[in-house]
Amino acid sequence: MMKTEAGEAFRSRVRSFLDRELGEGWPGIGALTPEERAVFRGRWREALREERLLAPTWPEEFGGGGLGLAEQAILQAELVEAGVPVLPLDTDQFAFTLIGPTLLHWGTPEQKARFLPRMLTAEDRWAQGYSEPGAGSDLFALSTRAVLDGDEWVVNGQKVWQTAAQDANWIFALVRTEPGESRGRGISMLLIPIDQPGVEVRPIRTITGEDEFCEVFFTDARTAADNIVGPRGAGSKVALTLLGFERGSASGALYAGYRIELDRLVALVRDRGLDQTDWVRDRIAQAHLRLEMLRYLGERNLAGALSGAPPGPESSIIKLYESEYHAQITELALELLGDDAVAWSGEPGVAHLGPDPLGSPSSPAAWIRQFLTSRAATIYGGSSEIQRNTLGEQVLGLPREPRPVQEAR
Amino acid sequence: MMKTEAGEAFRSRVRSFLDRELGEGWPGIGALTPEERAVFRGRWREALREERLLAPTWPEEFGGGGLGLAEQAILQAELVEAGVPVLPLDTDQFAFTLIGPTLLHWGTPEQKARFLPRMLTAEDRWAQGYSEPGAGSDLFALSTRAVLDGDEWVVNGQKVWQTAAQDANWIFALVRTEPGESRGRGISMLLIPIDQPGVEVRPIRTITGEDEFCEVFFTDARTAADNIVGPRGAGSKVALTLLGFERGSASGALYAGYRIELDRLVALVRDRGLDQTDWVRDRIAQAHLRLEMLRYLGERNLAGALSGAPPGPESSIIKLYESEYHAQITELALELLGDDAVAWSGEPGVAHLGPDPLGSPSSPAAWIRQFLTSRAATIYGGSSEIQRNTLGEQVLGLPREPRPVQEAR
Amino acid sequence: MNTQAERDELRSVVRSFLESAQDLAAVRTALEHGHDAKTWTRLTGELGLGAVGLPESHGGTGASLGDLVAVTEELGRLLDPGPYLPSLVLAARLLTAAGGQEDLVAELAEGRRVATFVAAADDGTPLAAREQDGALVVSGVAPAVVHGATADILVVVADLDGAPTVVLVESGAPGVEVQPLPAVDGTRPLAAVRLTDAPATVVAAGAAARAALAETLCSARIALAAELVGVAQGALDLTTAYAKERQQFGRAIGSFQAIKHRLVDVMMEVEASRTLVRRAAEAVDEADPRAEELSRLCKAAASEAALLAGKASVQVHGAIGFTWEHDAHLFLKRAMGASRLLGSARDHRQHIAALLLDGHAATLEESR
Amino acid sequence: MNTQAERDELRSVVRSFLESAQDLAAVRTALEHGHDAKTWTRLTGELGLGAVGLPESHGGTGASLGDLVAVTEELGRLLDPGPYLPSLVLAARLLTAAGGQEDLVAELAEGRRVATFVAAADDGTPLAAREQDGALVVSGVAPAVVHGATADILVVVADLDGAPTVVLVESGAPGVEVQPLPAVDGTRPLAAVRLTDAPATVVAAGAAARAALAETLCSARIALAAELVGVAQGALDLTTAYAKERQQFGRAIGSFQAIKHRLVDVMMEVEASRTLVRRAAEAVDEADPRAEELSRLCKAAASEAALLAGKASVQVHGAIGFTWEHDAHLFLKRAMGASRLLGSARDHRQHIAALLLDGHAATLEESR
Repeated sequence: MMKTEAGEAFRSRVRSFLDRELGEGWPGIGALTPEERAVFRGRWREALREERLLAPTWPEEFGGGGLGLAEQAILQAELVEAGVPVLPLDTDQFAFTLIGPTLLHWGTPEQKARFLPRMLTAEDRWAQGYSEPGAGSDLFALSTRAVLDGDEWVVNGQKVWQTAAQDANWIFALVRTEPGESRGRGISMLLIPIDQPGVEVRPIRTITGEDEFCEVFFTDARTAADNIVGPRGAGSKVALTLLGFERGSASGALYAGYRIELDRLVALVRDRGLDQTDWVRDRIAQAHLRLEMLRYLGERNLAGALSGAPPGPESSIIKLYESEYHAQITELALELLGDDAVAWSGEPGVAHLGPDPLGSPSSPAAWIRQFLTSRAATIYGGSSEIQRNTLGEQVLGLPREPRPVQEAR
Repeated sequence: MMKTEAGEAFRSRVRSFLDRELGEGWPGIGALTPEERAVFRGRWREALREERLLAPTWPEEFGGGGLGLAEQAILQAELVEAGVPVLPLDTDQFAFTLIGPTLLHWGTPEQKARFLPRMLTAEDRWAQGYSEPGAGSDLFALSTRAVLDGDEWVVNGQKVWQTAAQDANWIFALVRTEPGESRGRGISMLLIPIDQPGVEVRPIRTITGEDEFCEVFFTDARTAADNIVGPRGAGSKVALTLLGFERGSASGALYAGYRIELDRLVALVRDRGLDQTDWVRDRIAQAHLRLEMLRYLGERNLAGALSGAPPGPESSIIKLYESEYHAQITELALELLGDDAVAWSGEPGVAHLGPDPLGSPSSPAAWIRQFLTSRAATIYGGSSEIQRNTLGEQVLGLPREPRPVQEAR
Repeated sequence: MNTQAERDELRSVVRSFLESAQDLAAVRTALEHGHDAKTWTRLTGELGLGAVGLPESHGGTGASLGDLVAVTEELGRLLDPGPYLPSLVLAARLLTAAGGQEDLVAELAEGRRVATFVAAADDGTPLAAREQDGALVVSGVAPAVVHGATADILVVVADLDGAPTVVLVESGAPGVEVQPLPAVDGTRPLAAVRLTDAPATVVAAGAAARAALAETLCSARIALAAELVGVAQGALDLTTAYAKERQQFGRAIGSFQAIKHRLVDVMMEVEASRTLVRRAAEAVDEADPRAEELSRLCKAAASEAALLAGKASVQVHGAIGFTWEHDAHLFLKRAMGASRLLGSARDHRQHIAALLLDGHAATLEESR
Repeated sequence: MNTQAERDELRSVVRSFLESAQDLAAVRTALEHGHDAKTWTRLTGELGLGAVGLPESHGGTGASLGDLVAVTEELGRLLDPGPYLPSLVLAARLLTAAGGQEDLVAELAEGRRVATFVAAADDGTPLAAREQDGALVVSGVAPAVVHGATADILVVVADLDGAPTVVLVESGAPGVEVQPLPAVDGTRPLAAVRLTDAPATVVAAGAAARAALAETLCSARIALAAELVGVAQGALDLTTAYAKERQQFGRAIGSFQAIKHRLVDVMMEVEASRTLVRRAAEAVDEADPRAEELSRLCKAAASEAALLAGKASVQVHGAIGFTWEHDAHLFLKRAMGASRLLGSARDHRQHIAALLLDGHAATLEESR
């Protein structure tokens, strides 16, 4: 990665900030107890916000940092390397990587002024409402509907696979508003307050035994008519716009996170006296190789974005590489643990998705959890099968599958 | 495998025959020079025929042995283990595993009396005419056609991927005889003499640099009207009948052949001082495991056939296992050879398809050839992809792919 | 020994019983509260399935491992949470092989008492035994004992003056400490067992103990491999049914090659492993010298097949397969646990490599 | 050093030239008769591509490895059968790194003479040198020398009294025996070279020779990895085009997921390897201490990508891909040869494991 003077100056600023806030000997958030972690998250979010690093690329008028993509990439990588969260609350990822950028692009001036600052203060905490039971990887096969009743939308239906909806008080949802239109064309994006009688949030327990997902039920739920993002019926376009935002800026953070994890795995190898075992050496070298591939694919993606080059296949490739890398590395971890991989012993892990942060334990419990959650990475946000279809069709130009006969008629 | 008294008595008979014919210290056909091999094949075929073991399950009236499936299985395994060919000439596989059994099932008494004995004497040497350029795994997408002109069929078209057609004087071919019908329904199986002006055989050089395949061109080629096998238009049914014949009887021979190969690979491991190298040990153990799986799947298949149980998924599974096993084992061989795998050095290998027989060299040239020919095993006789479709649909009951829109209309 | 038809009948007895008495909802109850004692006594005593594979001298139906694997495969397919493996496959068979103990084995077979197998590692690494005041006492730690917290009796492998010894320890005896573990596979509870001068009774010692242990572990690997085949088959059945029903992009997802071929790959491993398990059981029943080798081969194959099937099940089900409420993870976790028990695939491949490459080739030569 | 845009321009110069002057039919001619000398002199001298990556002092266009990999990737994509690797990537760079020899390097760059690299193994294991009658002679066997039978000059790694030494031997000198080998990859001829007291001229010795050799092998791994990326891309292009055209069961075979996903897997490895190659070249150009590590990583990655692509190409093409007349096998065989040259993927993973696990972690720490 080409280093620039401005970039390095910004990096110094971030490091000074980190030194100031974290002090000497900060072990990484993974080393805290769950209670300490909750306290730290609040304090740390406040520090980021005051430094205007919570939404670094947003305009300053909304509380953002007014920075560019390059700075954001540096910031995120530095934070992950230092063992502090980029987005401290679970709801923050939906606010700052999804609905916030969407509003910046599609929102009315009123929507921006109203919603963006409240994301920064966490007065509004956001959940995502895309998936529905039965829709799966087919994003636009949805049936939650909204009808305009005077100056309010009335929403009925069900959303599922929400993470963090327990803590949220707003949800942005794709709903069917133009019943005559089929599939992608009749959908709008609405912003809906959760704290109302028509919205019920129920937790879903996951494979790890934790309540990490939610279902959200809408029963005559209401939201103001102007809480629509973009034009009526343009919801699928609005939702897809998101995919282009912040291209590549997270790649440094992604790499840093997985590097911290691989370091932890190498330490486990040494602790167990397996560092001279041939198959372990080969697998570790292979993991290192795959991780470096992921790293430079990310850098290339970011460099392309910074230079204004049209998007290449990197983003989809990175997603596939990442999910498969993580499934493999956590499988290796269980193999290294051997007979200890049969019980959730030791300190529990920390991250909901993705690798555990700096300071996290290298216990059977933590690795088993990573193994199980890594199973989800090949499902979330478009299964690996769908990603491969997309790459095959869009990058290689291979023909699409023929449509089923029913549809063709 | 349950051993029976009758079976063991037959095995003793085969072994005595082998002792008598081969004498002490027979090293396996793989150890002969190409010239010695050609001479041996002729002599050996004569010995098998005289012992009525060339077509062991055919009725004695046609020169067969009148034996059952169980004896055939024992015979084939014993021959392969002893390092002698089951079917000495390249054309014999088409005669004895394809057209011969087909004629026994579908042929008229006149056809049986005329053709079967001449297969035994090798007066008639057979080639197979199924595939066409452009048809690939889609067996019935063929366009070679035949029209009845008086008491003769007149054949025009092209067949390809013939092995051994250079040495053949007859070909059995699937041709389109009922032009009104589509795909599978308009096809008949004809028997066509090759030694006529309307038939031209051209060699095709393969990936190994050898002329192993042929193309056969029919230009107003002629054959007698009664050289049709089964009813007109029933060719696809006739061809598919073949797949059920001799279920499982070759599995012991299959195992013996691959065991001989794996023994040769283990010897290579020792020769190269790699027998204490961890990854080599793991791969050899894995190869042994896969081979034993193949072995017992084969025994189960044969046992099912002998007990009259309906066919299970074993045959298709065995074909997939076998082709993937062979691709893997030959890749391992090249890895073991290391830098020696870059040149065709040493004695050349022996087998066209499948593992080299007993006594064959363990040279780079032989293993490279095996590596390359093993690439074909996942293509021949229905690609691995097609096999997986078939298994998914017929065994698991998964739905077929939707037909393309064009066809549905 | 039964014919394959009789075994298929045995298999369907187990299947019908479990399908009616203990569906996956009941298995989930066991995750929280342990296995249902009543189901266990019905399975063993009433249906007589506890007696399968044990000699008639010990109240069994005949010492056929082929029969036993028909039972354990079905137990795996329906994720039975009871103590069949520790009590009947390990403890009862070890006692039987060691000689005597007919009454205790009969009690285990009838489900009146439950035993488990205790060693420092599940390859039979011994704990330490010594004489104290004329009686035998045992000390040491077994880090992960199957059903350790609920067993009445511990069948312990111990070392007495350098000789392997099989001893009995009552779970309520002084010096027995049992600490339940948070097992990944909740359908098979684990506990750490620490013995501190726990009073013990000798069952067998020396060469007899060594032979009994080897024979038992060989059979147990095969029975557990059969269970893993069942687990893999159960996961495959669940996933195949889903792939037929579940529609996406206007078609059943099982019509997509990516799904179809993946399930075929699972099916192939299941079929091949099942075949190998049955051959291995036959080898034991025929006293074939290859039994030991085949037990390792089939345990390696079935372990990998079950993991493959469990992972495919979660993946093909998509997000629903990632929820606790869906059953896919129960199969994956059972595979994760059982694939490690009695040696992983890699462990067994190492043994096989030694047979093939370190000059112990006699049994392999025999195989041809 | 050029910008990426200039490199893309360089790349398209190579591509257009080869597409017009040396299509795959011409490559096939080279399989029988060796590479075409005229094409070689045009490529090097006329187009000046022999000077790429060499310093201006030696008649080059500037010592940028980033430029060189743009060229070798294209040479790989079109299966160039010329001696670019031995003469310009190995010999010329080793001479340059060793110091002096400006005239000879310029001759090599212009394609007027052809050199190759000779060592007992392609990791630089030396032959034996000694003084004889006041002159230096070299003896030993190099088992597989790239373009060994056609090179004019041998750049030999030798050991002189325990010190590594780079020497020159004329291929026509006494004591030089060359035996062509039947290479699997016919697009890159190999020969066994036996030297028996062949007269030699010293280029560099001791620490300077050792450093020059390490630097050259590092760069050569990267340039060869770029070639392998090109080979993989060429195989992928061929196969993708076929999958779009070829109809089976009423649809283009590329619409089937089994084919589509397989080609995507190949594409992913090609893209990732290419990215790694470019980063490695950058590291050399920036004197990054990670250059050595990255050279091994990208050689490992590109070797596997090319083999994957070659095997997929033969398989997806079906029976036609199994014929000599079809080009699929040319790519597979080039991948088979080049993936072994200068160390296989496994060899390099072993080096990487040593860096990661044997306490030489300094460069990896630096990487973060």
